[in-house]
Amino acid sequence: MSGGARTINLTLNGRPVSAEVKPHHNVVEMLQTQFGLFGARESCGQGLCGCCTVLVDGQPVSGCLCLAVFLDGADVVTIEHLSETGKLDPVQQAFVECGAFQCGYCTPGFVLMTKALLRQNPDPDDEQIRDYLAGNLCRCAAYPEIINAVRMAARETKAGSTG
Amino acid sequence: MAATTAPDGRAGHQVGRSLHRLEAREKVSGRAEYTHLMQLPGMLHAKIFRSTVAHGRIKSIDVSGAREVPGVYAVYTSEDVLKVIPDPYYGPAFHDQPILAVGKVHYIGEPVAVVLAADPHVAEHATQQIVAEYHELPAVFDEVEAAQNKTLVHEELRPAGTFADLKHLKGRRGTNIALDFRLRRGDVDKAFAAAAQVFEHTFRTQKVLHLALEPYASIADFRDDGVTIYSAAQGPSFVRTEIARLLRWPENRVRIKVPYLGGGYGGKLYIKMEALATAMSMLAHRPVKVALTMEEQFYTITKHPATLRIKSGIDKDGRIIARKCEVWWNGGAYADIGPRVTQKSGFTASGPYDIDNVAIDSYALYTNLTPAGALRGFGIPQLVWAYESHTDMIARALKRDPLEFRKQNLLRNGRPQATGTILKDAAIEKVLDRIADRLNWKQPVDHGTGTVRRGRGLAVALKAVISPTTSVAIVNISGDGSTTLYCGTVDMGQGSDTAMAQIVGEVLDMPAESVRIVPRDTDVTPYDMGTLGSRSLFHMGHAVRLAAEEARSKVAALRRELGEPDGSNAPLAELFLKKYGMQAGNIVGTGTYKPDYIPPDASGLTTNATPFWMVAGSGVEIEVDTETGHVRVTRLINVADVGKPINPKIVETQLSGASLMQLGFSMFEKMHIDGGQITNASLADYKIPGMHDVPRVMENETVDAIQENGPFGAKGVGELATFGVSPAIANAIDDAVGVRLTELPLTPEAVFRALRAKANKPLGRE
Amino acid sequence: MTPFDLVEPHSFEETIGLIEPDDPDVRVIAGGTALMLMMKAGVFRPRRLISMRKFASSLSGITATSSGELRIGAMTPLSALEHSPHVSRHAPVIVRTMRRLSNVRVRNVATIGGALAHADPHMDLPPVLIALGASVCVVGGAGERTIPVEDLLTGYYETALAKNELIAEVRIPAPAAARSAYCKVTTGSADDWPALGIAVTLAAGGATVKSARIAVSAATTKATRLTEAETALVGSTADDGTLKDVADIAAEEADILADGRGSASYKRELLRVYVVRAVRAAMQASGAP
Amino acid sequence: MKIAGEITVAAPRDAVFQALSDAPFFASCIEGVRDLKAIDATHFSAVLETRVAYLRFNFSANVEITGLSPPEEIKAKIEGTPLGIVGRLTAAATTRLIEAGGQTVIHYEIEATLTGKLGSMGQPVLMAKAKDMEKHFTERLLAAFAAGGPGVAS
Repeated sequence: MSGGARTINLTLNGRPVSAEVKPHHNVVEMLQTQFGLFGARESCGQGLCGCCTVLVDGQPVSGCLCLAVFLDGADVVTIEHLSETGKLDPVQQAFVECGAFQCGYCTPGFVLMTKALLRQNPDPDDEQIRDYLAGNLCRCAAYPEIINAVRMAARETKAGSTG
Repeated sequence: MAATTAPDGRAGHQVGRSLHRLEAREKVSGRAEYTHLMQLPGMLHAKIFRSTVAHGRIKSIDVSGAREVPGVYAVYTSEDVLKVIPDPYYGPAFHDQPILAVGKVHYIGEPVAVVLAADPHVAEHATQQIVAEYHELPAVFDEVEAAQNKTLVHEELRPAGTFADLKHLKGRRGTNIALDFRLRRGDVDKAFAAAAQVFEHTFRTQKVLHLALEPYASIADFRDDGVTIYSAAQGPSFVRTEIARLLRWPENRVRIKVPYLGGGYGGKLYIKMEALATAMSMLAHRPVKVALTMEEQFYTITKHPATLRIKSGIDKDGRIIARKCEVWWNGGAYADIGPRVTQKSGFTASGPYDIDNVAIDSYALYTNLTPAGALRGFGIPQLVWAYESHTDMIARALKRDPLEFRKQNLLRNGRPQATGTILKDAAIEKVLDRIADRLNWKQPVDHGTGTVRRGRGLAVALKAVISPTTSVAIVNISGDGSTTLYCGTVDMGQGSDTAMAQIVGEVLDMPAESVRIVPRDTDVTPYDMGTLGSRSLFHMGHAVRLAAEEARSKVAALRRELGEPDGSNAPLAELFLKKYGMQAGNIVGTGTYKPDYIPPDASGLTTNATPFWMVAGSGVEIEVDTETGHVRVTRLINVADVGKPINPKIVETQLSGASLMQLGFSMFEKMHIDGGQITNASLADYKIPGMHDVPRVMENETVDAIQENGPFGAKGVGELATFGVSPAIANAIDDAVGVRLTELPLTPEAVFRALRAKANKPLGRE
Repeated sequence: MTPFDLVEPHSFEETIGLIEPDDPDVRVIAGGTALMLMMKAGVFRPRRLISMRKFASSLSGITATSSGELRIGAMTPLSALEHSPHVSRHAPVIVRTMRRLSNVRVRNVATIGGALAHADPHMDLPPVLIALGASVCVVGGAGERTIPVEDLLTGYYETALAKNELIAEVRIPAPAAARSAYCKVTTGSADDWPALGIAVTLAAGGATVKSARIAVSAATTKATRLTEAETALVGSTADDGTLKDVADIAAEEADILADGRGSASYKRELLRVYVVRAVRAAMQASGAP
Repeated sequence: MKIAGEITVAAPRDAVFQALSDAPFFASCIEGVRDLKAIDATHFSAVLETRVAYLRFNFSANVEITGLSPPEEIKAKIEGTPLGIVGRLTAAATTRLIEAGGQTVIHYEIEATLTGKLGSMGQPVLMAKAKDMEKHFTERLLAAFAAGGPGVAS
């Protein structure tokens, strides 16, 4: 039958879960309606603003352009995972310290992108930061503060791992 | 938390602290609440079927195809709405906008019918099955053409009469002019006749969008005894009043709850999705969510495009002795707040200059386009674009240094502004000087050689705040001494919650971090006119201060009542314990603030146009690629008079963010319109600034100033850094390559065409 | 989006068998970013999608032959090209292009085969691949065939692929001392789609241009080779005089369309300027990614 | 959007006018037109199917001949509604025929507006499609006359 629901299994924020999804459901819808996770949110609907960013097998992906069924077997991390222990992740803390947001709607996307960037490149220069985050939009335009936050997060992450 | 109190129990000064936003943790962890993401049990999703003609009579709407889609709960048109809301027209200035089109459609994208379904995909699919037939009518899109009244958008205009500053609006027929504001000071005609030189230029601005990343969203839950509306709204009090009026209910049966806003910028003011959601919930007897897509934002509200003609007479000493401004505001199909844009910006249309003879005519016009409303500046950025370009053009024509020419003509404190209101606490010259200093203005520019040329430019501006408006706040101290603030100012990213908490903390001598701000809920939070026009810090700031001061006096009275010695510093909790024998009781302070205001007379003159003046400017350094017309802003300087900043860090981010938003409006943002249809209604084709568009050097500065009548010397910030950006860049382009652009945006093609025209090799229009 | 059926075959052959050439509402989905956009906009409402995800790994990967030819599986995500040492060594222009191609998230998901089959004229990779002389290996009901990328793209969203043909591999020939450059010219924000894309690959013997391939995109309805401009360039030393001729010929040769990003006459001037800049950049290309 | 151009046909003006004002022949020159029905002498309905790669758009179209001035000018108004997606296509077309030494030059100008979803997002691709259709129209028209005129061709 056309468009019927199916069960997928995935690892979500470190825990094995299963979800009932229909082929036309995207990842954001699945996270919101089945798991009550609203940190990834659809804004432009075209993969251009980054508000729907999730990490799939460690790589950032636009949740609004990814069919939920494609997450079968994947390891998915959302913004909620970063502070699950009650303590902010160094990237989140850096965003707070640098005032790297205003309305906050785009912030989870920027935080996850930064997380992925620093994993790939622990010591990015400003141009590398800009290149990596160029696909995320902030209408409040907190860009200068975001760059500061990424720099600070890089320092803190390094300090954390070496000492 | 960094909140600390000294050993003596004193928290110290809270005002002036660069405190992090109070809600920072929620926002970085993805847990801050936004209407677009909210869900209620039993909720239905509404999807909108929109008009495909710019102006037309509705002949028929066939919804049968939509009703047949499995999973559709209901399909409604204005016929259904009229059954539950007999007079379904709303608007802050005119009651002109229907919940769903009644009889006629007035722009492409206007809501005509709605499909409700539990599954939003089903509702969306079903809207595509609706077929409407229209009898097309002639449409008008251009504001100057609309002013000729050859094609009428509305047969009759009905003023709303809601806001104190818009009481003068009149009902009219046979016109597209919703409001004309007229100001006459001195005798311009005589002054022009006497002038040594007269300059006249015409400028245009384009249609641009707020483009909040959280699109418009409201959820209404209608019950027989009341309605609760969750909404991304900048003005919950107005929404309550207006929904109550539509329902013919007392206000206390209408409850508006506002979580955080994913951006507002003026778009989420007045009624947006609230009335539609309410009507749908009434019809469906279920909670209904109207949450728009990014595309639909293009059919909701925009900034005003404008045509601005400005003429100045200069005497032999280089003084501006006369200025005449004519402004046509393209308000789109419904007035929204256009009349206020027209009037309030009209006050300062002649700029921050001391000119004895001024004539201003400002027209709010209806056209068959998406309605226009407030967008970060209430029309001021459009005006500054014109008058600061014009001023620069005159200086260059007179072979005067643009800075010196401005300084010679600058309006100074103690002198009457165009309206006749005396300028006070407006650091215009200081702002201008600081921009010039930072640009190292005294040193000549190295314009460069070859295909990259450099230039610099600056601009400075003045704005009157919207007046008269009212704010009310409540401060509530609980039995343990912890304190809660109830205020209707909506924090949409500008950091108002944090600033208000700092004011409470300052008055009550407690760490701002310890003050809880109650989420906006009209059942709980008292009246506020709206979070708009950079008014909140001043108006609500005062109301909060007054509320906290009243609570403080009550605390002092309690101390006296309990026999505490003078200067006692016993903790609040101890006072309550002593008074009530347990942790109990409250001390409640309230504050209401409404500044004085004198409405303009028939000549547009008043001795009290505004409780405070807003002053800001920008300076830029740019590079122009003369082979392609590409302009790169290499340095962007924003300087503002914010009085004494309550939270310097947040002020800086506000200046920076506002200027970058305006950078987009200056350089490339534009809604392309063909036959009334917006042809780039997506983020793929309507581009906003991203990481790579940020100038490599950005500087933001607040000058040393104090607003004498402001709360702790402060005044509003949100719009300031939008003012000067566009003309500063156009002035810099002229400086770099000697061409003058008079229309926004300053695209590479526009610059290239101007360069080719200057070289007498105009580029074809193909 | 309208509900649809999804099938996930386990092999390339099975996928081709599932395609129904007479039913355009059945479509193969690779990375899916482009197709999702069409479906979300409501302009494409498929009855069934055939996902290649289950066997993506067998069709992805980048190898270099001993001669230096790159062979890239159709399901290879763009990000793999960006980080591949093979690509970095043999076609560094691709790595340079990736930095500003769409964004990180799209590059993580979009595949090279899917991107080519989508045939949006604004994409950055097609002109680069054309300039590099790349071809695609196509498998379908009628067997295998090889199509040069310049012939694969036939119009706006249109390709030479038969309805039951799929791209299996992309081949980029050995560089043979080639130098390449790609210029992306935007007229909106920096991350906008280009108003003009221009890719150049040159082989130079000493100071003389031995061979040249020039491809234009974005301003045209498909990524297109500018063969007359190439001819004008070959045999010269890419001196100012020659480059002026090349610019004029390119501007004359390209069939340029107006859109929201610029008028045709302006984009023609951009082409005139950027074909020169791209040739100069290629002459100076160091081979570093 | 505006589409304008000219086609030179090696046939006398009267013959060209005759052909162009014959709705079935005219429609046969446009790619994707089917189910042409004459409602009366000046009103027609048809279905226009446009394909762009794997995307298909079906428009139900009404054509009204708004001005017929033999042998010089034909004016028409077209209104189309896409099926299954909210939108509207309106176009006003003016065709002028000019004699040029035994040949006839057809000047055409079409002012078209596409509204709704296709108008808000699909303009560039549909503009490119329109160019294709224009080319196709010219080819078919010229082929018909080269074969001895529309009457002979059919």
